[in-house]
Amino acid sequence: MSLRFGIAVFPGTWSDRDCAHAVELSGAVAVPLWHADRDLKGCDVVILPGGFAYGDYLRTGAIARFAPLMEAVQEHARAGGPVLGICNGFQILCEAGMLPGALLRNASLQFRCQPCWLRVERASSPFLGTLQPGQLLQVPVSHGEGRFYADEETMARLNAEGRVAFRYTDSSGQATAAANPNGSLESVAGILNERGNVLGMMPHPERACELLLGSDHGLQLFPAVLQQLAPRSG
Amino acid sequence: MVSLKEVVNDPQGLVVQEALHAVGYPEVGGARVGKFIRLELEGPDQEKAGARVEEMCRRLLCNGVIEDFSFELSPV
Amino acid sequence: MVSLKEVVNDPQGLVVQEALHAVGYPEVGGARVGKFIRLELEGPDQEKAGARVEEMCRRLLCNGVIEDFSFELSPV
Amino acid sequence: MTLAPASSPVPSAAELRELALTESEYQAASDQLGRVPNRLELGMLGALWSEHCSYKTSKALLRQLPSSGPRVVQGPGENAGVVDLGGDLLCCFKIESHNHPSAVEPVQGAATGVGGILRDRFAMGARPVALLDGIRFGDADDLRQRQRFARVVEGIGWYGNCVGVPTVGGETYFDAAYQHNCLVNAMCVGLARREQLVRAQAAGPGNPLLLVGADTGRDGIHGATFASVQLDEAAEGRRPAVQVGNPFLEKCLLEACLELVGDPDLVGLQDCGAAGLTSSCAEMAQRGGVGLEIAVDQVSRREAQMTPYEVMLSESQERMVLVVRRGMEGRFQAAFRRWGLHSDVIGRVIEEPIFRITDASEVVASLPLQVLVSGFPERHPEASPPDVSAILAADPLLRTPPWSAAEAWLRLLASPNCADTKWVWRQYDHQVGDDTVSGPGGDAAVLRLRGRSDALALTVDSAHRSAPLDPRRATAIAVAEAVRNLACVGAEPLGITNCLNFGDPDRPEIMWQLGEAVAGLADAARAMGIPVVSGNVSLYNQFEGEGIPPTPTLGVVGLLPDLELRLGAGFRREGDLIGLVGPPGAGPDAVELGGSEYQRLAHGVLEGRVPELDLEQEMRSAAAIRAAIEQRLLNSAHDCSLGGLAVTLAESALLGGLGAQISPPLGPTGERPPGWSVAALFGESQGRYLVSFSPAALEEITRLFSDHGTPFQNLGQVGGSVIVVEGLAEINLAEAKAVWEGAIPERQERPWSAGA
Ligand SMILES: Nc1ncnc2c1ncn2[C@@H]1O[C@H](COP(=O)(O)OP(=O)(O)O)[C@@H](O)[C@H]1O
Ligand SMILES: [Mg+2]
Repeated sequence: MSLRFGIAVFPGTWSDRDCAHAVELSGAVAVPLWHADRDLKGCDVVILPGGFAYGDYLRTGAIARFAPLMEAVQEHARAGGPVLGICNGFQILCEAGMLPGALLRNASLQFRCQPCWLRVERASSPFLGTLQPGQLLQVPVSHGEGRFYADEETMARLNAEGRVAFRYTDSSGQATAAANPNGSLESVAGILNERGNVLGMMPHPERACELLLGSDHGLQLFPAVLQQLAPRSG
Repeated sequence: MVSLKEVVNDPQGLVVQEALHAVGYPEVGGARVGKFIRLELEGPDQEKAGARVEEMCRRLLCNGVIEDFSFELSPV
Repeated sequence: MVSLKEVVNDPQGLVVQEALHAVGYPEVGGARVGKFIRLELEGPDQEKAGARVEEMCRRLLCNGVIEDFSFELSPV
Repeated sequence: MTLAPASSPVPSAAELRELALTESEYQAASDQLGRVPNRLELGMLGALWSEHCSYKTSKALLRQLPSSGPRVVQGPGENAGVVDLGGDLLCCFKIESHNHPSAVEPVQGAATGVGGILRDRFAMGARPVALLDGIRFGDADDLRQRQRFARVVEGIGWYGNCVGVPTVGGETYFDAAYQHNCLVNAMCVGLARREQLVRAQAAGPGNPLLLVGADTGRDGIHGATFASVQLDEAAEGRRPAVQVGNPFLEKCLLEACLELVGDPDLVGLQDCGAAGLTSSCAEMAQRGGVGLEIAVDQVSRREAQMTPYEVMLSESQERMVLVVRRGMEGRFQAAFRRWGLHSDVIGRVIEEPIFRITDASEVVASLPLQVLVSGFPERHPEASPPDVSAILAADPLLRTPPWSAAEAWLRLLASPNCADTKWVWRQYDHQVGDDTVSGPGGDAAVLRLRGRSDALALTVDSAHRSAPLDPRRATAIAVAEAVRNLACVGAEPLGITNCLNFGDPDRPEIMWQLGEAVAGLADAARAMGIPVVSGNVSLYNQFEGEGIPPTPTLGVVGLLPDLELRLGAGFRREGDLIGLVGPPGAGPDAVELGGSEYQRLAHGVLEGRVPELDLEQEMRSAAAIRAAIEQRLLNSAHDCSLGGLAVTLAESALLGGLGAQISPPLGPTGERPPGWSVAALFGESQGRYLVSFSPAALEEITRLFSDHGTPFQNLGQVGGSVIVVEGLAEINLAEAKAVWEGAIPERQERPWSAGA
């Protein structure tokens, strides 16, 4: 049986379709999960996709975390189930306390939609299964509030525990200021929770699943989960 | 303090109000969201400072088309 | 009133400061931009209202990782 | 039923002016009604009879436009034009202006412009799949213009980004002539299955009318009339409360409405745009040949104590009206509630073709729809051409060039009109939806169509700068340029939408411009066989007597037969040959500098003959380019537009990151006039493309173009670190890149103190 990826839909979510497309390209089944339902419909993996849930007027992700669906997502994560937050999903995970830190307005004060290079920093997480540390991925960003911030202590822990999943770099793998699209602390593009089953990232891997659209590097995040979970889910 | 004029639609306020209702604060009868700008000013003269801040608000900080402002001075 | 913690970079504040300098207000030594939220509450009890608002701020209106808040109550 | 006429004395001239009604129009309304309209009725008439809603000044002209064709499903008249893409898929598109609101409040004005055009799309049952924008400002070095530009871009980006519709292309232009009247045109393209298409009409007496979305506030009252007067100091006072957009609400409306299309109980759907409830409801009823009764007290308000007048004329954003089958309203309301949307039953369809408004059961307005929607007297203001013969006769070549050719070349690349616009579109989400195969920055955007091998191509283009001298030809040039832009990616045009941005039509020369521009659009569209399926007119772009240059802006949708064959504008391979397709240029010396960007930059004037345009040749050339692409003979194609051959060559080099060397394509027939070299480099002769291809394909390509009756010559080769037009000028690729990429960001990041 194919793996089921649940894709959360909040009012204001817009990359749900793109995520479903990516999931299907990777051979899994995409299942929409409505924000008001406290039900994961038997999904193995949950994706919190990009968008502007509830308009993001107060703070990105601030309101979405109260959605009934999020209770189920938290439970799923507590039980070790994989959760991937992309863009707005990352913001929601931070607001919900499922990941540390916060995402602030881009240092440029402008929305940025552009291709980025990501350097894989750590490889042992269901999502990063087949990726190797140091590997470079070309994946676009598209956000106005993606500047990762955490206090010193938290940042030190993230580094010490190898929980930074990706950093923004240039095409040669150097984490320069010019390659950092939003001014994130230490060029952080994505982080993991302690167990490694919750990944939040600002870039959009679902937009990088076909060469036709510029890059297929993002696709590796979807089958990576498949490989990790396939034996478990039989 | 810069806030949207009363007659102007305030989507942020609407969403905040709805969210507060949703998470259990039915007593909230209205919400409006504005900007709060804190300036540090040098110079001893309170009165002159007030006039200058007023001018800054008019010229730059407040978009008179949709926003009103108010301010307070407090010495540090 | 919700504002970014002092330790958090506030590019918007910097832009405001630079702009104020540029248009002739060199006395501005610093600027920080925050949010100002006005809520209308129903219910007579000032003290209880204070506790509720504090809770709203903690739970929803303010993100403790990056922001601080303060509030005032005034009867209408 | 009687209305209280006592409260309706004949309005003063000032009151009428506020409603943008003339005394004769007031008279016409009274005659048709057989009584004087009351204040509310007058307000409704003023809104619907405004140019913005009625097209009373432009209607007669617009009839000339060819609007039919084998693929046309819906021509002008509905919310948007619709063309058939085959296989049950329809494409709906329209471009609209939001110039006046953007001048008053750039972020919100631009944002709500995008919001409006998006609603137009899903009101038809189509999912919006792409946005494009055409924006124009004054002097790019002026602080206020830079700020306005930044804020308009922010507004367009904010709305589209929040709703999750990609902004895939557009046009950005600066000229001091737009100092007081910025232009903000937004185009939206939607896709629908044929059976999903919803008509914006009311039908079935007794059926309820629902209003869904935002509560109604005092925003934008008189917005339609405001858009139909010129901006001046007096207009400041009449300024309607600015509309603040709520893209989140729009996104919910969009999804909710699209869930409901195809529902057999949905009778009609319409967005509330200009003139709010009044125009959306009246137009729905008129199209359905029925009447409507609205209980204005049933409309949820944002503010207390709103009058029926304010409710009926409010332009609060993010609202939709729909007519559903009687008894089904609860089901529809529940569907909206699921998306967090509030709706009210505000009225019902009635048999008699009357628009009746009640407040607490009392009739407060009652107007025959015939009068309200189409009773306005058409206006035919006098048109007369300005005398431009001396300007046309001036020889631009006689002016002494202020710069060397190489310096001029770099200065052109640094002009924000030719420069890289990445600063703009990196603020737009141009990828959401996962269908943007070629986004902004090329000649036309390319969007894939899921499950099909063909693809959509989209472009926005405006009239040539010489439009004040010859609006007819300048507009036809815009059509030809759009066709070239589509051809460069391999696409054939399917349909045109247009936005006519002009000054005050009561000035004879402006009325002449309007007439000529429409004629030029009609000429070109007819000659090239492209139907004009939708459009919008924005008049009164005028400030203290000064009108903008005539600026018809076109959005053109094309179809690329095979996505795999799509081509880009950048050179691809070192060693490829570079060819010029199309006639080298017109005139005795085959150089045309009149109205060029070079002329604007170097001399700040507009003079000389308008570039020649040969529509027959344009057709042949475009077909030849498409055929060459189809046969996989080309590695790049880019049309020569702003900045002429030299800028086109540099753009292909910069986009590909490869240098190039060509010889000038043309020689003078006799003695070289003084400015010959700049004209050869920067003249904007029409009908030309610069292509690159493998040397092995030369013979076949030469034959192909010859078979298509299209001039073709091999000019040079791709490669190296310089860009050279032999004997005329040479620039360094790296230096060109720095100025071209830096032009807009450098201006926009300039400190405030370096202002005007
Ligand atoms: N305001 C804008 N919004 C989006 N894209 C833009 C904008 N301005 C320019 N562009 C992009 O830059 C490209 C080049 O613009 P332009 O020089 O006008 O092209 P062309 O001469 O081929 O019509 C456009 O095709 C478009 O994709
Ligand atoms: Mg072009």
